Amino acid sequence: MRFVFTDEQSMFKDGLDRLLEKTFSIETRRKMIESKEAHSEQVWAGLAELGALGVPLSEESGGLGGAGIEAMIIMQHLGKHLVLEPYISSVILAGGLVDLCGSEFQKKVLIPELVAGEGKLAFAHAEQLNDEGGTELETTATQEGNKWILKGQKKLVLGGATADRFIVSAKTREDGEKVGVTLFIVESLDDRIGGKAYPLIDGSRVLDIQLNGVEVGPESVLGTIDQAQPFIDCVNDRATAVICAEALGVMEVIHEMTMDYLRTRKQFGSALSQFQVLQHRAVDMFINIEEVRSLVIHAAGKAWSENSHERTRAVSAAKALTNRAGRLVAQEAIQLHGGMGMTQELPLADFVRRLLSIELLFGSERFQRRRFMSSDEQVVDRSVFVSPKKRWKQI
Amino acid sequence: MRFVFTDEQSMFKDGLDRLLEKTFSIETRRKMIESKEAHSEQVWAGLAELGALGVPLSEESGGLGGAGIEAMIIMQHLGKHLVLEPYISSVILAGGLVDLCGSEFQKKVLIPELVAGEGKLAFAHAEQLNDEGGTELETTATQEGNKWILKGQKKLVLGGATADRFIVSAKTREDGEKVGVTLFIVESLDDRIGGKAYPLIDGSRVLDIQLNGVEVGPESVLGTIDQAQPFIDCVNDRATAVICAEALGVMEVIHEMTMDYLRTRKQFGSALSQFQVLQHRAVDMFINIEEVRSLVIHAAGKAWSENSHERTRAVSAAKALTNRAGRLVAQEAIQLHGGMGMTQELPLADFVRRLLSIELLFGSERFQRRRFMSSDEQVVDRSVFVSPKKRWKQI
Amino acid sequence: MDINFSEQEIKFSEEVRDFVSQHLPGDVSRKVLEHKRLDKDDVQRWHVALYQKGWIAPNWPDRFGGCGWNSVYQHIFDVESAALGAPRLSPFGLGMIGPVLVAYGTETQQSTYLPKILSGENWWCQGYSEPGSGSDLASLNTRAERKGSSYIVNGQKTWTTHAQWADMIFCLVRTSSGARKQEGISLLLCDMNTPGIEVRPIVTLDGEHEVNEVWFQDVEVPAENLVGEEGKGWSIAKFLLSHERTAIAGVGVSRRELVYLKHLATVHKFHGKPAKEDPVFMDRIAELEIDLLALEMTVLRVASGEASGGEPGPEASILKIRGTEIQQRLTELQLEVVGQSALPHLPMAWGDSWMGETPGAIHAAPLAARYLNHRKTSIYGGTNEIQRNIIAQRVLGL
Amino acid sequence: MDINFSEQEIKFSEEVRDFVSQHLPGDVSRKVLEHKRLDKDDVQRWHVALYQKGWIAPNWPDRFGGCGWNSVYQHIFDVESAALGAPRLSPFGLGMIGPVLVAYGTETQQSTYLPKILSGENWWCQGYSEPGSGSDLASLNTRAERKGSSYIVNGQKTWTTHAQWADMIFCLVRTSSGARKQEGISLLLCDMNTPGIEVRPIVTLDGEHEVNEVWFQDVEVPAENLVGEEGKGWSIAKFLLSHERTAIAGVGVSRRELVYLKHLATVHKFHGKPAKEDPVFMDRIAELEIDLLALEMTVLRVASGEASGGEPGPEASILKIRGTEIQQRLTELQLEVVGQSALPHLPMAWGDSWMGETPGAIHAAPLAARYLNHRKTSIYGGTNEIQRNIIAQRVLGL
Repeated sequence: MRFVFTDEQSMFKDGLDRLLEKTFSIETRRKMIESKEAHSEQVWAGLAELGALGVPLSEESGGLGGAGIEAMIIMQHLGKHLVLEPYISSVILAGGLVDLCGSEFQKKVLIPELVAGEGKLAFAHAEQLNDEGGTELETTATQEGNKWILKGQKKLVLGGATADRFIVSAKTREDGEKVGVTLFIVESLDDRIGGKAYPLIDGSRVLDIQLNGVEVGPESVLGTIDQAQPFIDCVNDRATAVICAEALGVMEVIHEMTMDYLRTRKQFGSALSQFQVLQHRAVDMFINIEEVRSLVIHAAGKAWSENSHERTRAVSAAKALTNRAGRLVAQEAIQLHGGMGMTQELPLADFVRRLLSIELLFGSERFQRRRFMSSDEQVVDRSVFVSPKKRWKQI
Repeated sequence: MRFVFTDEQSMFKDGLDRLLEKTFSIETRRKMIESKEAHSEQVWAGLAELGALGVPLSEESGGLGGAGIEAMIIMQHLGKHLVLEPYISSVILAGGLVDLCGSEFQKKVLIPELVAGEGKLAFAHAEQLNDEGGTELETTATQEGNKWILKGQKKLVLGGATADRFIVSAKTREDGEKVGVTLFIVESLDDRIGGKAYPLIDGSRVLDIQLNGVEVGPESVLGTIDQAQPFIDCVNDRATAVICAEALGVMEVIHEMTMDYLRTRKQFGSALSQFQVLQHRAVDMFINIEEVRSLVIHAAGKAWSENSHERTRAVSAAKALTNRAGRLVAQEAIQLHGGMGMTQELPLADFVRRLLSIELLFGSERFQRRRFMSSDEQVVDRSVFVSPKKRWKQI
Repeated sequence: MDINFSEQEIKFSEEVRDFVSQHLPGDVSRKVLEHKRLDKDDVQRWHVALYQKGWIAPNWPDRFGGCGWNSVYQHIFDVESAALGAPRLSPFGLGMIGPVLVAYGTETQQSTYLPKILSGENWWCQGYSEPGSGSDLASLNTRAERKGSSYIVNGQKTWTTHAQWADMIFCLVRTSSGARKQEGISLLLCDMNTPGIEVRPIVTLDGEHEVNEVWFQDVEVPAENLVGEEGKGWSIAKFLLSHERTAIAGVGVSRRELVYLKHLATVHKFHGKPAKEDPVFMDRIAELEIDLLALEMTVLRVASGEASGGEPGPEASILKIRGTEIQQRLTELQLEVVGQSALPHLPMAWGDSWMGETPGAIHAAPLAARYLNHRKTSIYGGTNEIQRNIIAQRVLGL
Repeated sequence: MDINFSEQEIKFSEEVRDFVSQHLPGDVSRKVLEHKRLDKDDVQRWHVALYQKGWIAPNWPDRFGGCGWNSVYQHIFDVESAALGAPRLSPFGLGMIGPVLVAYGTETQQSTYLPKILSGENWWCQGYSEPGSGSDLASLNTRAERKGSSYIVNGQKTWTTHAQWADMIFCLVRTSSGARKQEGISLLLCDMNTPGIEVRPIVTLDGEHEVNEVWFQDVEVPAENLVGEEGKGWSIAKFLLSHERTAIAGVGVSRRELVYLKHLATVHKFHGKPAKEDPVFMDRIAELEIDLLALEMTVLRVASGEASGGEPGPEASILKIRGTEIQQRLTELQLEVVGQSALPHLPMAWGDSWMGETPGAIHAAPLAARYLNHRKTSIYGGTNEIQRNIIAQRVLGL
């Protein structure tokens, strides 16, 4: 166990900071949101140049062979600067699936483009927005000759509006309880895809797509037929871990803004920072952020692990805590800003809205706690610490 | 709706205050706890003289025809003075059962004695301490000729150590899901009862009893055979409502002690009451107590109601809130007293321990919230307020 | 003491239900129930209906056109009308300056303004907060200088709700610089059409326009528009703020939103089953419902003390704190139950004319904005921290 | 950065488990796991076993007989030994005055006291708080006057944990009345057998005797027992308090108690089913477990910064706050799961020799007392309010 960044990691952090400070600001962001692309090609190219787009992909696939900690560093910085880039969708989700399941040929085609910032991917998976934890997939892929026909609709495709290709999940078998899920690579230009882009509450752009009998060849199948679910779970966990890192970056900025406001704003003849009640509220924000930092590091360290129970446990813990802490931090920041905290004018508003999006994405606090608890039984005995369960049994 | 006490109620309050101030104090209490009886005959006699022992019993049975509000007043005062008297067990639970189910003859024998303070009753019902919400009764009563034989054990019989008679619940029928429960009047002097008295964490004394084939005659059956459950639920609800009133009295004293301490104790050159964080904590205690007061009044007003759903809903709401608030009030009181709050020497300790007992008696917060929610469906449409459910259905 | 409704009270609640069902315009009710955007006319139509019925000013004395309802009747009206989707009326005339004029106004002021408040002809807004004076309201800087028979007002007010709809504004202004900052504050009534007044919108967190800055540049206000004595405005301001706090508990609306929350829990699912079957979620709803019941009983207790004893005491601060906390928790739980469905940002979908589809459920569209908007409740009307200070000092004597 | 245990670390954890399994006396372990009362000898036997193994002082330097473990090793030892029921060692010698003497002591003081702390020959207690000086520790009044080669100590200390077991006490005393109250405070070491010292028990909320008052009447302390310079005791006191806070997180014990809580949830029932099948209860356990995981990672983060940078910073206050909150929540949930079974007050049942029956489950008997006892954790070692002040001032710069 080590809690210090390597020199390489530290240099990478500095590079990110320099890039984002130079190319991005809250004003840029507000302009971007109104633009057609809703993200910045300049920042994306900069990230490519830094190697950030290949960092968490394996070297065999053409990535840089980093893992969760590196992805965490990137996302925390994207969070601090409130960048709009589709890093999670393109690199972590879709890129991760190609990395995990792709054939040599598929990797050779897709990864270098992705890493170079020249081709964006997105993962089209979600269908049911009204059932958290519901797993039913209604999109189907049926085989006709050596072709597959995809029918269904996908919602809230992150990064979908600017993606060049989608990885689409579809049901390919259904025997009673058991469902076989397969992944397909689909060109976004295919005219049998009906797409509708719209903004989320933080301004980032997503896409709903309609697959009206899209036909793809056998070379579009990503990974083994019927066997995609564990890989989907894996990249979802990774994405969940790193979106917590993004939230951490967002919270750090919110906290800093709030401390500045407390020090500056005067009421009753004193700076707000002199009121003990407000001090303690600021402290509770700080403690919450430090706890999130701890579990973000923990989740990042486990999210690329092959032990899926350990991974799930760490990721669910991090997301449950991030959601709770994020809500507290946002609410207290607004409250401590008083009326000013309610205005759209302050950059605080943009950070608060992004934090709320993150809360609603990738599982609620309640959902993640339940998932944490159900992964618990399996993982306890694998940990380095042996539980004293046997002793209690005697009582 | 009226929220003002009647003149009669106000006079009664004053009488209680005078009695308890004259006859009881924390020193008395501490001595009593060590004594064999663990309660004060003088206080009991005083309560009888004031009429308090008959107040919440119907006039037909020989009581004074009061109801929940009067019982609330009494218990709130017993709480304020931390009196040990078995009011709930003797008057509300056992007395209530006789009032609700007794024959003319049984009432004539038992109620006047009870009201005069000359005969104490207790209700022996609980068996499973390790299963909250578990309803299984293992005590059985079997008929032999015109006699009933009682076998089983009862735990945590409130007021049991000083009771002259027990009302004992027993299973008299069991057809699959349906269980018939019957109540029996049993003399405490019966030598086939094995009793073991012990103190609760607040010092009050309870009794475990063992019924080793106790034989009683047909005149001992209280109410209709197999039909006791609704009446048991009823007196349990009443007891729950009034123990919340006791908790209210306890909390009021705790809050007052804490305010005194904050005003007196100095640190860093100022009274503790000058620190804004401590002020706001004191305010939160106060708000919690006011909320408890509101729901105690509400529960008291509904606990004698014949509508069992309305009754359950009001009582469960009060107990759930009382438990949550009680814990907050006790914890904050200790914390605001600092080290002194940890000593057994301060009377605060006695109040805190009683509040903890009350929390553990008659249902936890979680249990009561669940009960509240399940009574919810039935009660909504009977309320004076019509819900706009039908409108939502159109959405 | 009797916590059950009397027969008359039950009859009254039926009367209210009947009236609301018949006279509340259906489109307004639907907007309210579905959390859509209301415009001035929506509120106005309901205002006029109540005015015609004589139910417009529950807590004004009879002789000024009030209903003379006691606090229980007021509560019944609040709950029943809210349940059926009645919009909140603008509080600034009926709930704030009206009672102030009843208590402190000259006869001319009363006869000039009160009837127009009742009829809805005049809408008011409130000129209290300033950029530099939020919680520390008494530090306000807007100045009014007496010049002949007028005051000349210069300065800036902020967070002025619905200034864009208002005909009149009541303003706290500084008429002299006394030793204590509370001294020298006066209350002025001012026509929003007076030259020199400029209203600038403030867009809030949720992207909506509800509050404004109001700028005063050499605005001439007739001296007869001074309420009470010059320099004695602070005690009037406090009278008004404590009135505001009682209304702010919002029990009727919260009860409606709780029912809506439960409805959402039948429509939305967790793990393939309706959310209402999720014990963890239902435990949280139960806790909220119990807290709301406690608030409701506290409102009735405080209000009944008020009826018997005069103006509401600092206990009303409890209602402000808990009322707004409950309102906020309701928005949180509504957001939780719809989850991802609330992510799409489609402000057009909560306008009335929207006929399109939404990626999530249509009723989910306004819930994130609603959550963000309701963060204001613990800030406005005196922050909840200020309320705790008030209780600490004036109730607990700390 | 790597959050996985290395092979050496895994090997070390196995080594700890083996050692504890073999050398921790079974009766001691059982008492700890079942929350029974420990006496001095119970702790002493474990102390000696660790001493003989050379594992008694994890964070002392090698040359004074410490183990030289880094923070990860210390953490592994903490968690593994606590899980198997190792009692907490007395912290006053090993964790407090020991490190102080290492940093500030004279060679004679080091050679006189440190070996006896290691061996367990000397037990220490802490003379910090006074009746008038709780959170405001620097306002202490116990006076030490220099008289020849001695100090004469008069005054009273309080909340002195296990003074009844101690051979020595380290005391903050006032040696002069400076302008600032922090000035003129000195640290003295004092033999508990010195004439004039009287220990009076304080019985706590839970009915137990753990803390004491210690009275000093003309107690003569040799001048060589002064630690550091006269009048410079305050900075030593702060050094010591921040050490105390790191240990106070108590992750090992909390992990053990969490496992116990889950065990209780299989034995006790709600509504006829094991409590572990109650989703509401399990949601609360999950929340606690996640918070504990966060605390554990924070301990490791802070401790590893400490190892690389020197003494723990004010961030250690986070560990005090969250560590004690978690300890308290564990006692609450344990109490909740056993419910009514915890009502009987049977202090004899948590002594070791108890063979009788209890009305509830026997393991439930100590849980109410335990809950009450643990209220102390947010008070001692600097109240959690003081810790928040520290963070506000020293970390956030407010």
